[in-house]
Amino acid sequence: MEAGILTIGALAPILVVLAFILPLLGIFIKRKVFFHAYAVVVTALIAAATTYNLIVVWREGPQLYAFGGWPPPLGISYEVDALGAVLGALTAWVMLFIAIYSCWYMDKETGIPYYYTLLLGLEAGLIGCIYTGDAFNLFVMLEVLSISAYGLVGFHRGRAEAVEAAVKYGIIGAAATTVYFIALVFIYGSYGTLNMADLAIKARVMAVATPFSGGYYGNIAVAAALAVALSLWVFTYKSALFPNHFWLPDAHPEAPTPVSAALSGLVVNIGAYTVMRFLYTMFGSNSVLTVAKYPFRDIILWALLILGIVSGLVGALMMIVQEDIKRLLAYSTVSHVGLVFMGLSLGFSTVPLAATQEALTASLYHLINHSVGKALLFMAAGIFIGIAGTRKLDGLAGSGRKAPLATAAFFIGFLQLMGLPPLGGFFSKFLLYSAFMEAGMPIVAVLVVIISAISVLGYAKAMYSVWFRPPAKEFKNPAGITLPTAVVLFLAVVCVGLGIAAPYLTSALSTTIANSLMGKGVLSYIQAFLKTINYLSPP
Amino acid sequence: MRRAYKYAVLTAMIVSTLALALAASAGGLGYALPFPAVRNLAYWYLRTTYNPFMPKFTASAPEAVTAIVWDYRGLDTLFETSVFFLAIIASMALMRGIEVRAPESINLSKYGMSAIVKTVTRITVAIILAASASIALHGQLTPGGGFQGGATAAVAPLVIIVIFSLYFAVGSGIKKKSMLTLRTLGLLGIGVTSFAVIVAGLILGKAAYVFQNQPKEAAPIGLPSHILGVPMGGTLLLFNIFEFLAVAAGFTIVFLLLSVPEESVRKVLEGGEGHD
Amino acid sequence: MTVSESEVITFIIITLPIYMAAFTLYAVRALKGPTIPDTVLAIDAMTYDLAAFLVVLAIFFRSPILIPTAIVLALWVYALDIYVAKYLESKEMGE
Amino acid sequence: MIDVNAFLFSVLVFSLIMNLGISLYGIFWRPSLVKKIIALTILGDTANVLAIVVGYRAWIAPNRPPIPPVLTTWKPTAADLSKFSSLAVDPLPQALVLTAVVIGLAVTVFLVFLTIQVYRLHGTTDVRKIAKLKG
Amino acid sequence: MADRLVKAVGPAVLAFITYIIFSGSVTPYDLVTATVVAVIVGLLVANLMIHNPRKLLQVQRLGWLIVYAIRYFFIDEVKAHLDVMSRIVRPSMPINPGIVRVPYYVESDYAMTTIANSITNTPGTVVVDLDTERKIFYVHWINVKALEAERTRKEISEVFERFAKRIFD
Amino acid sequence: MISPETLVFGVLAALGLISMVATFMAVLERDLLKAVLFSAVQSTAYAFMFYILMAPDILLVYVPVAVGLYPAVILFLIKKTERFEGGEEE
Repeated sequence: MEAGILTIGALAPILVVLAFILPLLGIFIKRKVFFHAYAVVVTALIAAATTYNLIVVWREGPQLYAFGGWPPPLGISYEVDALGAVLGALTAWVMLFIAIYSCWYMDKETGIPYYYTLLLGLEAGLIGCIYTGDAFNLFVMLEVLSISAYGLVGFHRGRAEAVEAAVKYGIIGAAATTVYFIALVFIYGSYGTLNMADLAIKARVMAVATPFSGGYYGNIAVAAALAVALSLWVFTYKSALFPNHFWLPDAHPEAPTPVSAALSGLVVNIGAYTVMRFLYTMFGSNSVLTVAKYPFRDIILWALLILGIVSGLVGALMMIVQEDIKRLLAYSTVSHVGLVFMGLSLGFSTVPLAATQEALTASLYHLINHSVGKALLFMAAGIFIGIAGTRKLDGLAGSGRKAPLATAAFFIGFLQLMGLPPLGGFFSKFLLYSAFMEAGMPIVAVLVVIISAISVLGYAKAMYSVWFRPPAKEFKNPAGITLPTAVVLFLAVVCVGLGIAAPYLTSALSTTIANSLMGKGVLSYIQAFLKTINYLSPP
Repeated sequence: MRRAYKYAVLTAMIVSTLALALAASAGGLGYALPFPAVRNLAYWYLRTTYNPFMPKFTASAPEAVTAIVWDYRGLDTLFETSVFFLAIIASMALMRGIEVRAPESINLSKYGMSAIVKTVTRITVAIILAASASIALHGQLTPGGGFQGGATAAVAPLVIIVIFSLYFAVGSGIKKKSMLTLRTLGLLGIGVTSFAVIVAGLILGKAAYVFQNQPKEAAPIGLPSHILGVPMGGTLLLFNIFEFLAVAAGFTIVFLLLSVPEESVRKVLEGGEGHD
Repeated sequence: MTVSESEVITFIIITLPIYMAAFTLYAVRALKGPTIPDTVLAIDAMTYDLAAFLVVLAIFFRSPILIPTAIVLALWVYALDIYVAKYLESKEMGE
Repeated sequence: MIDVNAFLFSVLVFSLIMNLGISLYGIFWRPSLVKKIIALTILGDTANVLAIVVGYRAWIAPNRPPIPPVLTTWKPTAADLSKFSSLAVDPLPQALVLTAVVIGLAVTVFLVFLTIQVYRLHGTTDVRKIAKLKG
Repeated sequence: MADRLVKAVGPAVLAFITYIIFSGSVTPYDLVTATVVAVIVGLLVANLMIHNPRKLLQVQRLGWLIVYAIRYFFIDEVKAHLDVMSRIVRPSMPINPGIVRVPYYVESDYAMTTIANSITNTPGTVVVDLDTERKIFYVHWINVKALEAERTRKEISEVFERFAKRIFD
Repeated sequence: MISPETLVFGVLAALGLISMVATFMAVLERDLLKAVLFSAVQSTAYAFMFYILMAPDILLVYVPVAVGLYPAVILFLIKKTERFEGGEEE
């Protein structure tokens, strides 16, 4: 074990530094092509680096990068386990396609350097949130992510709805992250550390003094419960779980279309990922939150399960009554986030570990399917909106006939989210269903099916409008849509691939979950931390 | 009636605060007083921030807070700066295309506040800038640092804009573009400094870390720890200088954008651009 | 002549309550108003008093490094006065 | 028996918690966006004070207060160092608060620009009126 | 540029002194950084602060400034304090407040500001407004003794003006 | 004789209560200009708390931000929008 893998540590810092330069270049360079190329090259490099990280982590187990050469609880560390590596690679690759798509979408807009700066900032925030091994650094990265997101949502400054959505999203979001800061104060006050691996040790082994951070202060069970409850409010806000979903249907559609894809496809993942980190890695099933006197963890998980179900139902039902295609897709995000949270809440102390693992696998698999599918749908919808000049489903009627290839991709995306057999969405939903059956909760399992069934109506409405309905007026033949069509077609192929490779993917993702969130995985997460401490401590 | 209601609520809150405090101090909650000793982690920070007896395990800055901010937890601070940067960029994106133009044949003395205030400000600006530079340059020795200094320095452009008017500020070189350039250079300085040691390590073929400052057992290279007989904390002094520039310029951009007259903004917005 | 420790402590014990009373009275005036200049003036008086007192307290806390904070506090309240005045007298803050 | 010091310290803590509550009320239920932003700044500040309170330490004697985490000598002996770590307050919360203050400021600045833009487009900063305008 | 360099001398000295006082120490590090900061700050604010750099080089102006400072704080200030105190303490409160016009005849802004600040800083008189075109201060006076412009000037600001002229004009 | 420790803690408690009243008034005040000034009172109380809690670094960053920049930015905002919460009635 040498200095650690540089691509893990340097990724996010280099990304923001590269974003820093853009506005300055914007003063001197007026050609838009330059900025498009810059963004695509940078995101491609990041995608390559995250893939490399994924390979290394897959082969060698969790990797830890200690910034400044300080042993972890003293300094900040990035700790990437299998789950983080998978999600990091997913984020970077989807972001690459979003950047490519932006080349087409943003070409007619002003303020391109600002746009790409914020987009790269968003990516830095996403990668940082996923890779970080420090709870306070997570707060900072959440803010990097959020401020870019607020800025991008309000980017169409002439649209009253966009600015209003951004301000609503921003004010409540800022309050939410402050609440997370308060949760961190509780955590530091009682555990005396902010490192996730260190917290994972201290939350499990009651009488322990870890290197550097020592023991406990005060009543740790109550403090942990308070901290987890407060921080879960924030994470569910970030991923728009009911009842914190109110901002999403306004904010996501009003953003520029590539950003809608990024927000719906990637930003909501962060909430789910951080909840997994908090409830499985740090305060897991054998932690202080589950001791007989304080069964807080089960209560929290039950609450998440119920909220997940409600969220799934509300999203699916609201989808049916939408008249605006981007709003429809936004509500679909609410519904799918509900499904993901249902999966990750199946970690009660009464449920067999195999079922928990299966549910978490389903959650992760569904997260991936949803990211790819939703990014594809938003981008394809952007093409149709470009043709029809409106977002209303009535106005879009028949617009898909002018772009048949994009329409094909669009259909594949819908079928993916709907959960039709050859595609990935089916397998993840089926896995979720069987996990609940295995856990002895058939009612919840049936609810998964019901949510999917309701959402079919909404999807069918959109598909019908775009292709089958006769056009209300004659559309011009679209020009220059080769690039976006290529992007959505490629993503459609990925969707199909996610379905075809389902058996392999299921086992691979199951291994991922086992290697990161289940007992063995948490142990290796902690071991990497202890090994680094030993390596870096003074003699 | 409403007023009475308001004061009743306020009184109730004060009384309940006192009652809760009474309950807590009587032992109703876990603890009511601060702990007698700092947490173990803090003990390590206090022991290692400036410690000549552990040359391979110190940040070499007597100021523990600055040492944590820029060395132990330097990554946080880099991203904190980027949050501020992104907020400014997002604001500039909202105000894109809006330039400050002084009215034709402008008589600067007609704008701004009275001549007495203006004259006093002429002197205070120099004092403010010198004091803020002192805060920033002594960041590794006494309380203060790049951000504190930069925020204090930002008073200077702010009072110039408020007292002398925006047009005077723009005329005397406080422009959006130059401030953006300064800000970017400051940030790039921070970026370069955080990678300085690792680049040196790659060249020398030695192990090093991002954000490394002083030599460590596992990574035996670092920046010098003293300058002219005074601790400079390796990278900390550089970080403070760059952060000072970046923050002062950033605030100036914010105030330049905020003080653009509303009429000229409306003219640009009604030009009919920015629609989906 | 050196000031002994107990003298410092006695001094603080006497001045602190008086000072706190002044601080509270200023706060009451600032919160009651009734006009904006009243409030601003009360905040001014409060903060300049505070700045002076911070220097005295630094002696009690045995930390001379605390003194620059007082200067910065005074500096910023000066700025606060200026822009409230500007707000009250002009149409645009930048003109 | 009630410890007076503990009582006074708890008054501080609970009034901060009350402040959190008041500012959350301001953020969620006051109609004006400007008021929401003011409440947001208060919320952030209060969280910061709480963090600093957590990092405070008890006095070692009734007339020996803690000192700031800044070492004043540049040629410390071992005794100086151990005296320093037995008197200084916790520096970590201070560093965290420094970060949080800047972040809060950045977000506030951007929200101010957004609110101005809302006023330009809607002619009001009252969320109830904006909701009515939207229909 | 050369002009700017000459102008920068004054502000630089001011910045240097401020920096050293604020730092509270004079190690070589402080002196070096203070010099660098002073040069930069001096160049930055040169045009803002100084209009006529040659005045700064005339040493007698500095001498007058010191004389004025001593006289102001030990004679005028004390006299004004005693006057106001005696008015407050006496039970009859012999005050006659009002706002009067006070003209001034100095050229530079610094001189004008010196006079205005001196008036405001002495108890009993406060400058509430000024008219730079007609060169008049509007002064709130605790005990109005006269209304005619020249007599108010004689009562309130003559001494200040004499010194301000020597120092700044 | 009261010990200095009790006195200093008493100051903290008083500051807590003052800041609470100021926050309350700031949040409920309809005149936004006054609300900003009340929040400045609260900031001053907090600044003093930071000082007593031995955080001069935070004081140095908090005072510019909360006493200086927040009121400035919000005054600019109020100048550009409206002064009274709920419309210009009073």
